[in-house]
Amino acid sequence: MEKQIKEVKRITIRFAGDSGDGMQLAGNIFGDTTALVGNDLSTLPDYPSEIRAPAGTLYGVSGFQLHFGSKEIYTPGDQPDVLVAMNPAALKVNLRDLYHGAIIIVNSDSFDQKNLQLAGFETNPLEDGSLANYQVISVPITTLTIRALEGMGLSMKEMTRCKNFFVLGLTYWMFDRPLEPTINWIHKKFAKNPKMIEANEKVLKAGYFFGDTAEIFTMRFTIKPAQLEKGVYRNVMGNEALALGFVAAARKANLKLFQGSYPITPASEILHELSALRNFDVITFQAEDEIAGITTAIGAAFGGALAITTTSGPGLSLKTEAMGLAVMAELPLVIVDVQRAGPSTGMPTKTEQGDLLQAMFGRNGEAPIPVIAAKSPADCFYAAYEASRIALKYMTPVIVLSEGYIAQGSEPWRIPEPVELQTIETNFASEEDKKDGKFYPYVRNELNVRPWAVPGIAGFEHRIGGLEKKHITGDVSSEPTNHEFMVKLRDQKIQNIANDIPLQDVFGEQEGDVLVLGWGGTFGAIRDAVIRLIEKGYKVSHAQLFYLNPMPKNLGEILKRFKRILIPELNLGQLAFIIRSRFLVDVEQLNKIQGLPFRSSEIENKVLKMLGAK
Amino acid sequence: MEKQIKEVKRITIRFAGDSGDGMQLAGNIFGDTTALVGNDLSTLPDYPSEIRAPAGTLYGVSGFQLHFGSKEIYTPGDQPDVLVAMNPAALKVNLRDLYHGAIIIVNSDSFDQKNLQLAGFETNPLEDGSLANYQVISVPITTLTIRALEGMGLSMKEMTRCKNFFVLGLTYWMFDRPLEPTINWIHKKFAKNPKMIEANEKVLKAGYFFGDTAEIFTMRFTIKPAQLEKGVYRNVMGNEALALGFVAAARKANLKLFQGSYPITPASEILHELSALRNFDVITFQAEDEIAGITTAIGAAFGGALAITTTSGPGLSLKTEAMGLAVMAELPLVIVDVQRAGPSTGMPTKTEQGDLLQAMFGRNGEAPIPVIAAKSPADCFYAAYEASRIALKYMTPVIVLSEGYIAQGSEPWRIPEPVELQTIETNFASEEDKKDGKFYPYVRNELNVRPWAVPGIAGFEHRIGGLEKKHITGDVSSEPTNHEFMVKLRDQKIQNIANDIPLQDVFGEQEGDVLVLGWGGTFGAIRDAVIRLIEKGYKVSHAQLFYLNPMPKNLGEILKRFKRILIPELNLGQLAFIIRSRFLVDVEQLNKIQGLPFRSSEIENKVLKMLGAK
Amino acid sequence: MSTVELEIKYTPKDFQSDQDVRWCPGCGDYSILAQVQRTLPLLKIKKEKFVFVSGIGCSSRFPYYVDTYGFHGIHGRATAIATGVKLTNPDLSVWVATGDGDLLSIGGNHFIHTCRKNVDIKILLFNNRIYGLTKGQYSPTSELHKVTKSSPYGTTEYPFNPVALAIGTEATLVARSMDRDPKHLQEMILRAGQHKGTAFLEIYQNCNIFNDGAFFHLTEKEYKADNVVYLRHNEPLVFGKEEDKGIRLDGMNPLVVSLKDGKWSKDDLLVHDEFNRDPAYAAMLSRLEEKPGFPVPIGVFRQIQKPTLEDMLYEQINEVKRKKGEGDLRKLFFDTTTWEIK
Amino acid sequence: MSTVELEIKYTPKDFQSDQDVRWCPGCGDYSILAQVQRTLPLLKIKKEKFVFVSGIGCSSRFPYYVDTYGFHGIHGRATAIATGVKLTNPDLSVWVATGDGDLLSIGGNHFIHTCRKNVDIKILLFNNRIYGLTKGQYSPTSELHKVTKSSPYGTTEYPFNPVALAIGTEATLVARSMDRDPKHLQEMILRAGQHKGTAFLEIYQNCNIFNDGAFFHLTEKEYKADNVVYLRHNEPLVFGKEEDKGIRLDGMNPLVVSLKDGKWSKDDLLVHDEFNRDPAYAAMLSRLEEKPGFPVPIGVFRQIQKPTLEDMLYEQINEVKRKKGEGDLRKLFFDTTTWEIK
Ligand SMILES: Cc1ncc(C[n+]2csc(CCOP(=O)(O)OP(=O)(O)O)c2C)c(N)n1
Ligand SMILES: Cc1ncc(C[n+]2csc(CCOP(=O)(O)OP(=O)(O)O)c2C)c(N)n1
Ligand code: SF4
Ligand code: SF4
Ligand SMILES: [Mg+2]
Ligand SMILES: [Mg+2]
Repeated sequence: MEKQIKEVKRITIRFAGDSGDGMQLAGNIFGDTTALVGNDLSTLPDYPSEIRAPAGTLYGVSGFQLHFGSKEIYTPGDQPDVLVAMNPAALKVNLRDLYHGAIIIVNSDSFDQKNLQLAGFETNPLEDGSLANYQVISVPITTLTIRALEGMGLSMKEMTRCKNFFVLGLTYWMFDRPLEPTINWIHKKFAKNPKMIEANEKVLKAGYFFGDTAEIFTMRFTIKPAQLEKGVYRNVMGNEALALGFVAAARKANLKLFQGSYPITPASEILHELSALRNFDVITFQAEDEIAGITTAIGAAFGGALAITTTSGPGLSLKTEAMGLAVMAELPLVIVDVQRAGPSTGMPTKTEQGDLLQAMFGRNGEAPIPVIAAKSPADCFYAAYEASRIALKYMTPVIVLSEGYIAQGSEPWRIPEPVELQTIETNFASEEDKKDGKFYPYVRNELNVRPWAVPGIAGFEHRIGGLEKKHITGDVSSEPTNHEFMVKLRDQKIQNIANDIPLQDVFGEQEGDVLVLGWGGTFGAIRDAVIRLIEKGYKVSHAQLFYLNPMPKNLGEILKRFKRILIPELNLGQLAFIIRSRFLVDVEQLNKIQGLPFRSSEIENKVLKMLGAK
Repeated sequence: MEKQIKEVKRITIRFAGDSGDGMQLAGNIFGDTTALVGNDLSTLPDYPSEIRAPAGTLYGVSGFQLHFGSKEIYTPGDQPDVLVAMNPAALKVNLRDLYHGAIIIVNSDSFDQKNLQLAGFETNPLEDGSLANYQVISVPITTLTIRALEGMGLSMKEMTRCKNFFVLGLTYWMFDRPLEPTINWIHKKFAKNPKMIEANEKVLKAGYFFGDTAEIFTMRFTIKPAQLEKGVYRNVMGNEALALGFVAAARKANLKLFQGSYPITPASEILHELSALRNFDVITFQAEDEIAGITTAIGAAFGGALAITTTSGPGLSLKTEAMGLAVMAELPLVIVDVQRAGPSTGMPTKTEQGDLLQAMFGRNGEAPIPVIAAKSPADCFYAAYEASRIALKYMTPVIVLSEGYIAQGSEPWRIPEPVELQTIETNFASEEDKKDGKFYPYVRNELNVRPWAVPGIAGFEHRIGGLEKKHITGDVSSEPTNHEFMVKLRDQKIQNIANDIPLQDVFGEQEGDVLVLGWGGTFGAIRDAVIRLIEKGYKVSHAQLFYLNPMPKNLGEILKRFKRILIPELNLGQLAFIIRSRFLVDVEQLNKIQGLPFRSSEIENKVLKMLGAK
Repeated sequence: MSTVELEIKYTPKDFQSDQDVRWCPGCGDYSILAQVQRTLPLLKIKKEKFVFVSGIGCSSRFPYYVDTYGFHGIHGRATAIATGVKLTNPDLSVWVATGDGDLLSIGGNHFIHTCRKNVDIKILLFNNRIYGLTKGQYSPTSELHKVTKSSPYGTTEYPFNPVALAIGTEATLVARSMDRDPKHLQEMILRAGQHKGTAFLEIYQNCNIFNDGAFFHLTEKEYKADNVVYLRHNEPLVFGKEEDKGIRLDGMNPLVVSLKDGKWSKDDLLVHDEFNRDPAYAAMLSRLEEKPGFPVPIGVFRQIQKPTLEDMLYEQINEVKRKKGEGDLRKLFFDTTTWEIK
Repeated sequence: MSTVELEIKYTPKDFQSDQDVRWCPGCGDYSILAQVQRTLPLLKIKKEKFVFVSGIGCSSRFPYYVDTYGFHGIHGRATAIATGVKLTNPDLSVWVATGDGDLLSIGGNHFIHTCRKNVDIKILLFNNRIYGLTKGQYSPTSELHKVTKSSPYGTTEYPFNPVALAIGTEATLVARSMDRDPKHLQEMILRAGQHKGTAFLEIYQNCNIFNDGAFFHLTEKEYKADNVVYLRHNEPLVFGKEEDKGIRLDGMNPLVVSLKDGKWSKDDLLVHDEFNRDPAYAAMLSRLEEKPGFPVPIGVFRQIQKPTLEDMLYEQINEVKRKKGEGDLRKLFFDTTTWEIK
């Protein structure tokens, strides 16, 4: 049977199996190889909150989805074109996401009585005809893996552990990817264990050759390299990009980087990444709780470091009081909230955008804080960097909102040359800040920013704190008019940052029937949908807010140019609430609160419905 | 010289002196006497955040203002008609609040070199003519007090401590109040110390007689009893009224009352009041911090008590995370926030309305909580009671917003008969909640409320927590559609409470040029202003929101009936922000952020300006 | 516990809930769960009178698996939630299941205050010296220099000694056991369950995913006898494969002595007194393991009786009722300076 | 402290800020402030190298009055803020001024973790056994049954023994002094200032407004000698008006003995060893006062040296730099799997 190669523009593949099946690793390696051949891509892992759920159970299924193509890729893909299911549970859990006609590769070895039962199948779906609507490719992956390794003297456990490389080989064949990068990786990874090098390489090739020879494979795909912006690229996960952004900002500002954080899903990786960078003068302090995380960071900011604290929703809640202190003390500080599904503990490993209003308003008293939201894994780098820039230039806490979805997802990042990065200004106290030889900590520059006087420098001794401050002197004051003055001044200082950020850009026509207005991680799904709608001839445009407080100065004007505004959000309508109030425009909402990102089709359909298309 | 008695409708008097001068006591006793003669009244203490500031300093001045009259009194008064200033600092601090022509009674004995200097006077204002615009009555109060006590064998310290009773006597004479109630009070208070009875009574009378005979007094006033609603009245402070409201609710619901609180100004008195009520089955737990305050309360709620936690802004911030838990666990809980000036530690003894948006939105994820705001000291009783009713009936946390201004202020309260109070429903689990003999903690009644199954009862064993719950069973679930369903259900449950609260009432015409829309403690100032505006013929009405979430169902409709909406707030416009978003109406704002309540004249002037009056 | 009923006969199965247990296969938590389920029937308390409260962590999933009342709270707050339950319901048997991160890191403050106040709750600390649920960061009980996800070059922090900390706060029962010594663990759980006052039981627990073998030198046959000394009331502190070593006090100074060379016999050894009221004694025991060559004590370090918070609270309530009478709302409203408007 | 400069000559006045001191007249805080201002010059550290951090409370106003760098934080978080300052600036002399509510109630967790990690900060606990700033509620050090604003019928809580708690966490310097013993207080402040590591100094402080006389049995002439025993290194524990009483150890058991009746002499008494590394020794001392008839120890309970958190942290930083070279941003960005699009 001849194997035809079909050229396609984009493919979504999902690897799924037991937590122990190594699907996360397979997905990551597939992603690296795919990036190397020049496709654009986007990835998303999805794993259970249990560390190691018992084998074969539904809740123990771990998945990794990749979307790659020869055009720009904005999301990890709505629905998989190809599902790899290593056991019945993986099939069961993922089947509902497949469209009819999708390809399913199953490890037939695992479809035994016990696993079928654990997955809740009454009959074997491989045999009972229930999968008739799909193209099922049933491969005895375990058997073939073991066969490939026979005679090497490996234990059964060691052998079966290699089966994710069989899957990799098979899918490399299917999507026409080279084996070399992975073989190199294996050699590096297992440098100390030649036996594992041999085994994994053997199995990888076995998978590839199986595709090439087995009768069952009739389909093979090729995806041309994408036309991306010129440059050197790497794959980054959102949390990794945040870490890189902060280190870059600290280096550019010539400061130590201090991170005071308490581990929490899905933000912990920022701590892991930064704790490895001691030679960058990075001080990571794993605090006893989130309050110590932020208050040690505030101490570090007082002490002259670029100070950050990173967390997720429940942790942000705990930092509330101390954020107010940072506002009053006017110290630079970046607070990262990698949002997860709430309220309360909620669904820790699931994504959501539920913390926007908290970021905006969740503090006692009038305590304005700039808010920035990253729109994709690679954008996290710029969110961290820009937040640091604003914090340092304006002596203010800044909140960065990320989301579980982009924190754990990855995409190619065009690596900037460090020298290209925007300079970062600090406002260290100098002799010019003194009046008659005396230093007052609340004098201000033309941007209303107070000077940063770091302990250790003679002549600048001063005291700050959380009580209301007297203008200029910084003395404690409960003078009525001073308080009003200071409340307004702090507010104005933040609002004025609008003069220092880019205007909002609009993708598509600058006016039209519908503006889809988003923020944060919904970027990809919206962009995909809007591209398709434009292609279909609709007058639909897209604006994605990176700056949520203050907002770009031209936003109100943009909103006026569209007949209707649609705000899709992974919450009950938090940005919509703000936009309505700020601009007194009626907006339409599309809300999804399922712990999952939007599918672009959901947005596309909503717009079509608005426009009366059937 | 003949002493005329002038009848007036209302008078504002402010007692001011050093912390040690006993002005708070004098003010309180004056208030009690004034209430007894049937005037309506409103009081407001104002003291420094220092416990005992050094004598004679500006920041050590302590004041107590009373507004009383023969008509309904809504505020402690804009500006004093009469100022009692016990020392130069008290004069200095309070002078700016006086209008020209106001009466100033000073203790001339204290205007010595040292005190003048401490107060920052370069020359003696009693002599330099700077007080020419006021009616100054200079009385050597200390000397006269000592003279009254001569021969009793008291120490100098004991004698001078009595001088606040001289002030009381003098002002009683001036405003035609009887001495008996105070004499009775003295007898009760000092029952164990007959010498002090004699001394204070002597001095009180000396003050009174001094007024009667001294040449300097030409003015005397009388204020007729007010026509208040029939009933038995007492004076209450806001915090006291909250405590009474909670005890009443617990008794009516037949529950233990559990308070988990950490002391904080200006909320501590709720803890003090309740800790004295052990015989009402009140368990007060002074927690190690605010987090323990709310989490012990959550445990108590799980355990079947009416559970409350009381705090002020910084403490509310710390409770944020646990509030989310109460939302997810759907347990009854009342959270009281007595707002003070923020952000951060801010100005602890000063009032503000800065926490509304935090109360509404300050939690991770979608975590809706009903919010109620008390409008006056006596209204605090109903706020506590109604919050408890809602919490218990709907199995939800409820936030009560009070303000330093009303917490420490007092007014007459028409005491309800306990039997008249609305009944309070609880939703204890019963056999009917079981399905096939099994109890599921997240089954719901027709109001979407889950049953309250208290530990100790056989057959209702169950587990709850902060992870997303499966509908009905309450099992942990991260099923996407279940999550969306539950988020919406929790939201809807709270929104539906709008069916169970009174419609919003409007004072004045039901339509017109301006609706002044307020919330919380601005009630009195707005009402006063609106009454005056109506008297002047303007089409101005007043609505004061007691229910902030959900809002009364007819609010949108009311807003439409007025040409313009003015929202006065002691913040930068937090209710205005919500109203704009909810109803898409443009509102005008009047914001004051000085740690002080509104003066009714400020509101009146703003409306006049809006209406183009000069 | 006023509700002890002698007629109740439960089996471990009565305390198994209908939820799938979701720990990693091989996790030490399974043993702790099993020992608790085996021990609860021995307490002769009605099962609806038990409440298990937890925070967040692998260990904090515990309440789901015990078929009684349960509350899976938020991270670090289990002891506070439990305190609220107990104060309003003094007749319940309230237990806390918690991890080394949950109790000692974020929950440290509530922990020390609970012990101080002697609230009658039983705290089971699942100490695996790692953050399990968040996938392997170090905890406040992780050894200095330990390499973990958040300490790739090793930690720079000294760990807590949880038993020493508990003694510093005067917890009234302080004990230690191990997941891999089921008998002893049952005994300790029983002691905790029977104690009136704050009972603190540290349980060494193996996290086979992120910190496998952390306690194998104490739990595994080859090493156990030489590294562990069992504390038993009125018995001398003897240890070693052949019961050949003991601990002697020289003044205040504990010494390890050999019982083999004839110089010292069991009669010379320190005899354990669980009920020694002086916390300094238990403090000394808690520090033994920090001395080179000393074994780790397992067992009850101290148990004393003193009124609990709820004892004193309800006594006060009753006292006030005796003096002032049962609270009367009408009186509370009206018994003050009032006036009437007619 | 790497910045000790021998040439500096400050006077107390150099450490007085321009702010009016706003404590109540007669408050014990004045003495503590004066002793600190008198002692700082002796440390020979440049004044700009001092940082005073506090939380909220009367005592926490302290930083305003000392003319150095200061941070008046939020309630309970002073030790955490101070840790952040110290870790980023290991050459600063970082002090915490805090109250019994601030440090031990809301701030308890940061306190025990700071001690555990041996962060080099000096904690001055102003223990007045009451909440001063919020006007008189009981604190975690208030005596059982104390009547206060929030305990009208008396508390039902046992207090913390702050010294015992600090020893339970292994703070490396633990000491106690009193506002009304200025000489001794200066000595203790100096010791704290010279110590490298977490120094915990409990200072009994009279709040003459809400808890007047709480320590008069220790501070006032008539009672002091019989109720206080000064701990001095290498000296026997003697006390009493006529130096007529002493403390003896019987095994582990401390006893008060009379030196008058000839049975015991100073040579029989416990000789204090500040530098005893075994925390069990200091734990024993910290519990003396709880025994009937025993005096309250004042002085240094223990002082040991071990690497501080910032020592180890910067050592690690330098180590990693040695191994991997000074961090290079470009390398960090590009040294991984990359591909180029042309
Ligand atoms: C407020 C908050 N902060 C952080 C977390 C993340 N978190 C969950 S469990 C945990 C620590 C778990 O360690 P431990 O208590 O030792 O339990 P184990 O999993 O080891 O049994 C952390 C940091 C959280 N859920 N909530
Ligand atoms: C988050 C928060 N909770 C509560 C308070 C109120 N508060 C301020 S100081 C204090 C306690 C003061 O006692 P202590 O620390 O002993 O200091 P002292 O005034 O006695 O010196 C409290 C409860 C606050 N400011 N912030
Ligand atoms: S991660 Fe560790 S502690 Fe958690 S369930 Fe798995 S083995 Fe147990
Ligand atoms: S209240 Fe007490 S502690 Fe506070 S300043 Fe006054 S005397 Fe000192
Ligand atoms: Mg653990
Ligand atoms: Mg105190």
